[in-house]
Amino acid sequence: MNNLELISLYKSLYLIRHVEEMISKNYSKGQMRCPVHLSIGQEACATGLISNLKLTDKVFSNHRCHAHYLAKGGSLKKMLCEIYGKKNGCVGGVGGSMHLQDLDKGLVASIPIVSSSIGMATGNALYQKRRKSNEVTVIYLGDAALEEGIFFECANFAALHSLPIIFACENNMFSVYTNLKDRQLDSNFKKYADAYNISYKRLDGSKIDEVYKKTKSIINFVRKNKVPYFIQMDTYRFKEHCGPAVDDHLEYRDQKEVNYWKKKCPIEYAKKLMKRKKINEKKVETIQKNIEKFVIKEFKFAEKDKLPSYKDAERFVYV
Amino acid sequence: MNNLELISLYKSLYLIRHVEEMISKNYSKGQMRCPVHLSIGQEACATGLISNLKLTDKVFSNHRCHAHYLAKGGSLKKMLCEIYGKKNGCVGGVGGSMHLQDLDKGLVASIPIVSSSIGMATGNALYQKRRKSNEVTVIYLGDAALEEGIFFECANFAALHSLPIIFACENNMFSVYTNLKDRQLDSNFKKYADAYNISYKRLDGSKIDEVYKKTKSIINFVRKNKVPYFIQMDTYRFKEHCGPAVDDHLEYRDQKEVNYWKKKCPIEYAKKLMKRKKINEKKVETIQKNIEKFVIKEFKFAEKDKLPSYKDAERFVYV
Amino acid sequence: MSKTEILFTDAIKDAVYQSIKKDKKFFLMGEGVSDPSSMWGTIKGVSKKFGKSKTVEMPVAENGLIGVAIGSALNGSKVLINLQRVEFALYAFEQIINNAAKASYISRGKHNVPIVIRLVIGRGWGQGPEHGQSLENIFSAIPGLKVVIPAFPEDAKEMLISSIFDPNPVIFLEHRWLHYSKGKVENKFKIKKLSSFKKITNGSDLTLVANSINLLEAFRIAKLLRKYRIRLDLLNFCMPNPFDNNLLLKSVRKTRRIVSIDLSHKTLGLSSEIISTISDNKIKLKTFPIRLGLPFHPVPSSRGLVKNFYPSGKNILIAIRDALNISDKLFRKILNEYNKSTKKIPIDVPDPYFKGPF
Amino acid sequence: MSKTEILFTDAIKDAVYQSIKKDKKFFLMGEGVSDPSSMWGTIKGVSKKFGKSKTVEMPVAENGLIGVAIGSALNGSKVLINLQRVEFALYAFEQIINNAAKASYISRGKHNVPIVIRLVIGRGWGQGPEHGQSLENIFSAIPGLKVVIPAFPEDAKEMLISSIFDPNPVIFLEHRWLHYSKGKVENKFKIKKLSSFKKITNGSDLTLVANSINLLEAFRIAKLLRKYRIRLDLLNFCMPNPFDNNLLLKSVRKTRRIVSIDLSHKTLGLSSEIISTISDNKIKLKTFPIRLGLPFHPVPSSRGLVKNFYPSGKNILIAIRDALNISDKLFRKILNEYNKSTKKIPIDVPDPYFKGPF
Ligand SMILES: Cc1ncc(C[n+]2csc(CCOP(=O)(O)OP(=O)(O)O)c2C)c(N)n1
Ligand SMILES: Cc1ncc(C[n+]2csc(CCOP(=O)(O)OP(=O)(O)O)c2C)c(N)n1
Ligand SMILES: [Mg+2]
Ligand SMILES: [Mg+2]
Repeated sequence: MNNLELISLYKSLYLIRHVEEMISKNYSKGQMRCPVHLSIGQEACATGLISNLKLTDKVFSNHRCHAHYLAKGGSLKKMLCEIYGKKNGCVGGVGGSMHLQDLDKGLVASIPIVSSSIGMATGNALYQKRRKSNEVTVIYLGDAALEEGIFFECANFAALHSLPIIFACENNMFSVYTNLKDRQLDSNFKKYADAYNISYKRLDGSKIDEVYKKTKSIINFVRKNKVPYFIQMDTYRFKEHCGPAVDDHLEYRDQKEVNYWKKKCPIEYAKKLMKRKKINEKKVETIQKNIEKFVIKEFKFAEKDKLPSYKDAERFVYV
Repeated sequence: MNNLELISLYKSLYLIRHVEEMISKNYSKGQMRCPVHLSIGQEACATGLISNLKLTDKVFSNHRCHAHYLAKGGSLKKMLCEIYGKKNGCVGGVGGSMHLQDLDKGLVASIPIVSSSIGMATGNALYQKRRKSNEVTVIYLGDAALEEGIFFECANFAALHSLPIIFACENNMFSVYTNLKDRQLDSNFKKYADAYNISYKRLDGSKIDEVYKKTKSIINFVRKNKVPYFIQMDTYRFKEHCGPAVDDHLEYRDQKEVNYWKKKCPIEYAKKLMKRKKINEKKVETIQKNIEKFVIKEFKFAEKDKLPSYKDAERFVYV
Repeated sequence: MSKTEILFTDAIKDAVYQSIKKDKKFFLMGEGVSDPSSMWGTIKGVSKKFGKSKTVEMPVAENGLIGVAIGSALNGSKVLINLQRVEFALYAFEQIINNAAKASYISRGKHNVPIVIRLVIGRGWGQGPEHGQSLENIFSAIPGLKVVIPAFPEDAKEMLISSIFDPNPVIFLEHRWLHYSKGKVENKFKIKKLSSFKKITNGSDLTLVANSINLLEAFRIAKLLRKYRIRLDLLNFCMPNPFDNNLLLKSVRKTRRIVSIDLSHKTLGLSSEIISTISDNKIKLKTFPIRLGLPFHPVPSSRGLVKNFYPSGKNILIAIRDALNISDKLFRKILNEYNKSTKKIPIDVPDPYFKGPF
Repeated sequence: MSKTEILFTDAIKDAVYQSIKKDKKFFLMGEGVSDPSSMWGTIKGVSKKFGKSKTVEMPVAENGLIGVAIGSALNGSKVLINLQRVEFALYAFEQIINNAAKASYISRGKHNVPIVIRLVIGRGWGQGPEHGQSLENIFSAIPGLKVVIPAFPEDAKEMLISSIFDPNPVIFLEHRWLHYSKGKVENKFKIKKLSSFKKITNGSDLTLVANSINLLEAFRIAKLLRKYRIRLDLLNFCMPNPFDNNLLLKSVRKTRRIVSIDLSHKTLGLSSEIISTISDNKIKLKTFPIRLGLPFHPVPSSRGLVKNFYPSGKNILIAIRDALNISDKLFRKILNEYNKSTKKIPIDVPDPYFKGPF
């Protein structure tokens, strides 16, 4: 990974972090009137992997989709308009924050029903395989998604038909407030991949360099061999499950654990990497400033954008 | 396994075989007016395991439930009346052959939707565990049942809560006409059990001695330790998937394979065992004759039994 | 327009083969899609002839299966899914309702889901509580799904082709007993606009609404009544979702009398929507609308128990008598002729009349 | 009979705690059943106080979860299941429809399935197409399920207790916005017979049927209209399944006018069954029945898009005007007073009126 690459990764990471912080900050003004599941803490899982994808590769996501959408190059303007429920939202305001999609950029669909997008993603990979295309499909899933039966149905199918799909699992060890311990036997997901003879790799989802380098070769492997792959990225969500705040006062997770992961903050980590690589700090600051300016501009646009007309509500039920 | 045990097992095996043959023979008379999924060829999977259960242990089954029902001591009279759609059927004629149950004998429910009874069985095991009872639950499933997501959902739950449940999988390598090869990666199901750290044993489902002996210790183990267990029994269905006939002329399965398994016929195998143990052949014949007489009697009863009254059709929708 | 008399199953097969020819992106998916039973013969030979290029054999995992079909279809593949019984689709309600039905709406029309889910429904030979439902009212309550229910062999071909080439997800409900019926079917490939109602016989005395197997019975009755100068406007309610009520309202404005027959339970059945639509549109009827359908309990297996379960020809005639105030004398005559014309057959096998040809 | 004014959520909590006390075999099951959010506070402290003896934390696997609940319940355990949104239950339709609804029927009453599935439904704060449905019409179309829909805090307690102690599987639909409402609630534990309708106000001019959040609006309107000597027979349609129409028919025989409001889409909604039942029973109305409900499209997220989506107080008043032929002059007066009495609030937050106390 050269410095240019690192800087480019940092831009993506910082964009995601900053957008999410801004949502968090401004949410209480009551203009983003839909549930939001922030990705703060989990940015490297999105950026590290997705940065290795081609524009034509496809990504599917879940309720926590902001980071995936932005990492894949989705329009920030359209994302914010969507969250604000405005006309220029990426789906015109019908979906809200949990249904982000940007077809031009290959973020095909985000579905807020746990595991629900796995089927669609697998079907997309089937399509790629049947067409003998060179694309790959990435399906992002949380640790809880491994509890829904449809994951296994699709893993079986993907393995049986040898489909070019990457199951990218962000293990933040929680489903809402419920610890992984209360839902699965242990936190090593290799066992699920093994059940279908699917290749598996476990990564530290806080480390952008690790995720980036390792997923680069995985993606090449999948693209070349047309096989499924399971990537477990251990990570942590810094804010509450849904909403703009922090909820650690509810004591559903160990404060030591929280601190441990906060120390591993993916943004700070990336900064350290840049320092080590002697990337000029000024330059980094400029990058951040530019991103901040851009983000403010898009927020302003979204705030001022019109609400969609109620007449559009009845359109597109059928094609 | 002493001779008495072997004879008792043979009685169960022969009863199942003979009943199924009689259904097959008489089906074309058009009086058993419901789909039938015969267990011919798979008898040892039922008898071998279930003979080790206590009356209070519970069995759940699927569409191919005749053998499980009979092995658990279910009333033949009520079973035949049910298949004939008569008043004295085990569920009064509402269910037909795929919904056999005999609560007094611990055959709790048979459900013809693939994998659908797994949830109920797991819940039953949860109940047993919570009550600190000494019972165990057995859920019979076909190889195809391992493709439905609910199997994994329940395996996870059973493992997580350490429930006394035995997943008794009869692998006859087919789902209707579709070969296991076209549905799963391979025929070793250990991988699924491993995914949940569930103990696993693979048995030759044609060999009554093997199934009986091995499942005896497994059942003891489960009863004592309150843990799930996965037993794979390889077996073969001799008749068509659904209906009274043989459908090998359709060439969906290899004739060599058919012949291989027919040679391993569980009834013939049990006979050989008895011979080896010097059990008097006359005695065996007498056993068979008695069973045949009994079966004929019950068939006659079922044929003559009344149809249920249509007025009963609307009862019991609600308790 | 040349037609040939063929079986319902062959009409489906025609539709499948012609669709394969017409569109490279069309393929079949399902449990047993390549097996020798081939869904009552309706997809016979497809797998042998075209192999994996046109058929994808599936594990027994309905929710995953439909999800995979949706994912393929998003890219413009047209996918025909076969499930042997409507109940198996219950595993897949999540994908059908969350994704298939809503993808177009959520994406503002950018996603199309051109899948057809063939589901076998209905009565016969002791199928029982979990193999004999039809659930068309449930599918029809979901915006974004189309629900298509063929009756005649001609419908089967025409409507299946139209469903396959429709960009929306279509639930295609085939009654088990229809597979044995025969009728004249257009030879050529033709895409027709799907609509909720199709006029079967023309008359101004009473509007009779039915679909699937019930339509065949209704048709026999309409023909019988014509002899007695009772003329029914018989409507095939072949696409309950989306529900366009034009033809229905036109008919009822003319006849001002209606009998509507449900395949499913009467409660919250399609007839309830028909009756409500009529009153929404402030159409004054001369007599109260009558609906027929299944009582509110699961489908029992034994033929003893289904005796009064399905609406019979006699039930339909009685409903018509009540709606039209037919005199007892005339009614006895009609019923007599009806009884003579029908063969006494067991309740759990199809009436030979249903075999056609139509 | 002593009552205390409490929150809807506390009424639920009361029901849960009192049921735990009453029946050793009762316990709770669900995703997050022991988490600090505790379903809007409705099961707060249960896990802490009683631990695993009364709560079973579940993986995120709804079909398995409901299956496990059914299996436990077959043995006489009473199980209360919590799902945060009705849509999550779509994964579990297979277990709900195949097993929960049919176990009693198939076993000829030997199996009972005393489970209650609490599902949060309805509008609010941009929930969107997959987090804002209610689906009560779909559950009500399944024989063997009971469907219970509380409106007032008093209902919440009384009906939840009655559901828990009902031997049948109950779908318990809680509108999100009701959680903030307050009302007088009976302190004691009491099991009452669940019935389809509950009379809320007595009147002979028009029958108004509503449930859940719509009932609160209907109640406000009924009270307002009384000032103008328009007296509504207001019915809480609190158990659509099984459907016993006694009280409804009695009311309509008296008023001969009806307006019925659906939580869900109008198409195949509960009102369609109401209207059909009335005509099944040959009740002649003085004016056409009117139904209100959601148009036939998914629930959009943006407040801009839901502007005309939910039936408003004004819509209800207009329907009543039409049914009663209220003069324009009087209607303007009424509407004026209604508008004055209601605060101008954004469409995606609950009207303060809904907070009660009732
Ligand atoms: C089928 C279904 N069940 C439950 C929920 C409620 N829910 C929303 S997000 C969530 C947690 C999912 O956890 P995970 O998959 O690990 O993702 P994370 O939120 O941790 O990123 C749950 C249970 C849902 N959306 N869908
Ligand atoms: C959910 C569901 N899908 C499909 C079917 C149709 N079906 C009935 S039996 C069967 C085969 C099941 O195979 P397996 O579980 O191996 O049992 P076997 O018949 O071989 O004993 C299938 C697919 C069904 N009953 N339920
Ligand atoms: Mg998580
Ligand atoms: Mg099998």
